[in-house]
Amino acid sequence: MALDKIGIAKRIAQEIKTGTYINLGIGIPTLVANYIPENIHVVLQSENGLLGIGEFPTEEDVDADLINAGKQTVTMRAGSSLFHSAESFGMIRGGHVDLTILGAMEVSENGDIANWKIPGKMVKGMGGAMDLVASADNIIVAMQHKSRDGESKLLKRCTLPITGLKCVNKIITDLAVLDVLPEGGFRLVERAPGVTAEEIKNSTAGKLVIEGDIPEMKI
Amino acid sequence: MALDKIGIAKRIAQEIKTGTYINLGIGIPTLVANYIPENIHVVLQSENGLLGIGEFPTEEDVDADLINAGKQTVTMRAGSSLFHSAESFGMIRGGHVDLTILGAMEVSENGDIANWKIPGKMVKGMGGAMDLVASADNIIVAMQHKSRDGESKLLKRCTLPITGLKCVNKIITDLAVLDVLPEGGFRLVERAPGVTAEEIKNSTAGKLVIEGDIPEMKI
Amino acid sequence: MIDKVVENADKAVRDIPENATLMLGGFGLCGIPENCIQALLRKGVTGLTCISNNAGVDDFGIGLMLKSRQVKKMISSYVGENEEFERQLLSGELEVDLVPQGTLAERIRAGGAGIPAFYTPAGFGTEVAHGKEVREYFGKMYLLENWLKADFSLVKAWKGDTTGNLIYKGTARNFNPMMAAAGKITIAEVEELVPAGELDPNAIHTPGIYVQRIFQGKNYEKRIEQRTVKK
Amino acid sequence: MIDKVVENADKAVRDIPENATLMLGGFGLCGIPENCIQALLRKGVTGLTCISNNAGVDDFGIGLMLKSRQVKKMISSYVGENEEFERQLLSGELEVDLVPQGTLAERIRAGGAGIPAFYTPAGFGTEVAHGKEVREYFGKMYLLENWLKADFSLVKAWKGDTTGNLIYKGTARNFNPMMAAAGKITIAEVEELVPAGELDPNAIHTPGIYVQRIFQGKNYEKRIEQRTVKK
Repeated sequence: MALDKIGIAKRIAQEIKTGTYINLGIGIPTLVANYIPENIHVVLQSENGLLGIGEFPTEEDVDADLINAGKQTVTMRAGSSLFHSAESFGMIRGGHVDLTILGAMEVSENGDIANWKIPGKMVKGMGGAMDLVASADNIIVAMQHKSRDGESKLLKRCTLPITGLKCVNKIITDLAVLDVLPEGGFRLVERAPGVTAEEIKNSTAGKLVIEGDIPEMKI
Repeated sequence: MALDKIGIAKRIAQEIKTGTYINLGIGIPTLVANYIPENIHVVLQSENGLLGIGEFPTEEDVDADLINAGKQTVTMRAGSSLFHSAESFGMIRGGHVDLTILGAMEVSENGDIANWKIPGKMVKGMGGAMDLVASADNIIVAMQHKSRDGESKLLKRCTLPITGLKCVNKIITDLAVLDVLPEGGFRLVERAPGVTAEEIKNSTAGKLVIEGDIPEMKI
Repeated sequence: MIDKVVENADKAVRDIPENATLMLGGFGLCGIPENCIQALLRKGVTGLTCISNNAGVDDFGIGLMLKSRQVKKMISSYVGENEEFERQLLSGELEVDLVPQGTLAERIRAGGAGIPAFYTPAGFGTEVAHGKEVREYFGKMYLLENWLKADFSLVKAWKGDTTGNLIYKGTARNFNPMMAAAGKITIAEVEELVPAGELDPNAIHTPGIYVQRIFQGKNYEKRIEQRTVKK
Repeated sequence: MIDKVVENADKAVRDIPENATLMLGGFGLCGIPENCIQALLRKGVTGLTCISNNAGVDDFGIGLMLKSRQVKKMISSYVGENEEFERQLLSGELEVDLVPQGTLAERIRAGGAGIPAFYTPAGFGTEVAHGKEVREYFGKMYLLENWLKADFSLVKAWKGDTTGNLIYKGTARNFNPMMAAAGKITIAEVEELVPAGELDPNAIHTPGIYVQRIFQGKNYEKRIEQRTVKK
């Protein structure tokens, strides 16, 4: 059965290593924070100028001057630091953030990502997405395997305007975990519980590499 | 009679306008701070990361962590701020410092300055001088009119390695105040007390422009 | 002591002319110069180019200036959450230049720091790269981006002193420090204005050299876009 | 919480190899990583390229590493006040690359911030410009300068916490923050090491993300080059 958003977030949380700095995008990536095990020590970066994002505040602790990149009110953990936007993107561009998790509309088999613009629809802007994808060494995309119209979002080439080239390392969808191969192609790593390799193949428009037995995700 | 160093510093102090931010180089420029009138409010910048240099400290107040660009112990005035070297030179390069006063070995009639290197002698480095002269809109040079060997330091062209091109606006020496003309040449503005225009002419190797009566400095 | 205090927001923005280029601090509605925006609405100056990471919401922040048709062009990274913006953009009344957020922050920082251009990887291979010089360094592709400067920068700080030193609070810092340095005239509004000497020199975020005018702000609404609380 | 504390200077510099490129914070003798320098002397590693604004004095700071012939090359803006330096330079034992101070600071900042190159006016028309690309912006000439990075950065702060957040004191800040960001491995020595959560997040100069190791320094001499007092 395909995972729900929380399932995707839980599976992504398994990718997180202790001692790392992580930028979580808006949507499913933000949910990941809830499923990081207690013994895994990470620091979450918010590109609007905060290292060490904590939980959402209680009603009494709400502070208009303390928000995350999704403009939600947040708190700070012990050991947090605050800084300006140029410093924040210096961190991102300089490769200091170990892992970036973000959503996508499309990913191509060579790791291109499209997630900022749909021609014909109002363009809201790329925000920090282009900086993140151009800078991070380790990018995981969290998304549904197919669009609402049933079209595969894992393509040979992106059809939407590109956010960044050859940058995605791993994709975790409601159906599967896939690595983007350096030579191009999506390598199937895990299947969602009860989802067959065949189903994943039928939902993947780009080149899918299936080698040997593909294990089921353990969530 | 030619001015001594203190005389030069006093004359330079007359150039200082209230409400300005000033970078003072090592040597005579540093002395200028002592002669700024009380009703002239300025902030002195030290390129190692301080705005608002105060007096030298008392013995008890000496703090190894608070020095000026000449590595002398200093104090801070009310309203001071501290910052790192990239911010400091951002200030300088970005044109936020209103006036730079520094020493020179040679100045040419088109405003080039040489003050960092003598071929054949140990090269200590340019420190912040190249950044300062390339960035500041208003540069006053404080120096002796002639070298110890009696050679003019106001030349047609600099003979020593250049620190910056076409950057000096005004020169205040032991003999004279001179403006560097946009079209080239040193315009004599004031004479040191008792020094004749003729003497200044004889001490200036570059083109000297003398128009009308040249007043004596009032110090 | 150099005193930069002006009486209020109206005096601070008095000479902002038609068609000026402004920078306005803030990320979303966090850390925006609320008082200056209100004064600009009262002043009614038009044809403005506004450099700001976002464009406010329909009834707050820069959204109010859009509604009163004072803005000719926005330079931003993300302009969602604003219906009036969308309407003006689609009708051609409003121009918009979308810039990746990190590139925007760095271009503004470069403007204040006298760096006319720099290379950044953001946007390579995308439509942001159109017409820009490209260069490879260490096997990676970069775009050449130019500085941004403004005639007036409007910034909001938590505490400030009479000589213009500023301290921001929380994530309300965001674009404010770079904009303070990149404005020819920088106007700072603060929640608490104190005499020079009361702020710790070691804790100052924006040195006073960047600020030309400062005033004690009032009636801060500090609207929250996404009030999210723990269940 | 990510804990980056190491026991002492020797453990912190344990894996600095021969021929490494190091950055060392400080301006003159102010804000230099005294403990790390002592540990490098004990370790005896040689062939080092040291990026540091200055080169210490004969019997303190980097001067000590010069005396023990551990330094192959210096990248600095000013290297006066050091006779051993002069001797080694003239004899060809030591290489030196002189960089204008603002360019040095910005190149290091660029290294930490992922900016491979930028334009600066400093040095145009001088011997510093030899072999560099030149470009005109708004009627002024600029040189293209590249980033600087280091294998290890050695920085000195006043206070630090166990996750690597740092606060500097006075003008001892200088090059330390940029170097902290530009080192592949950054080692911070601090006068006072405190648990995470004790430093004000709003007052931190170097966020912990830039620091890989931190230790409580000891026996700080903080030598003064020009003790100048009021008469």
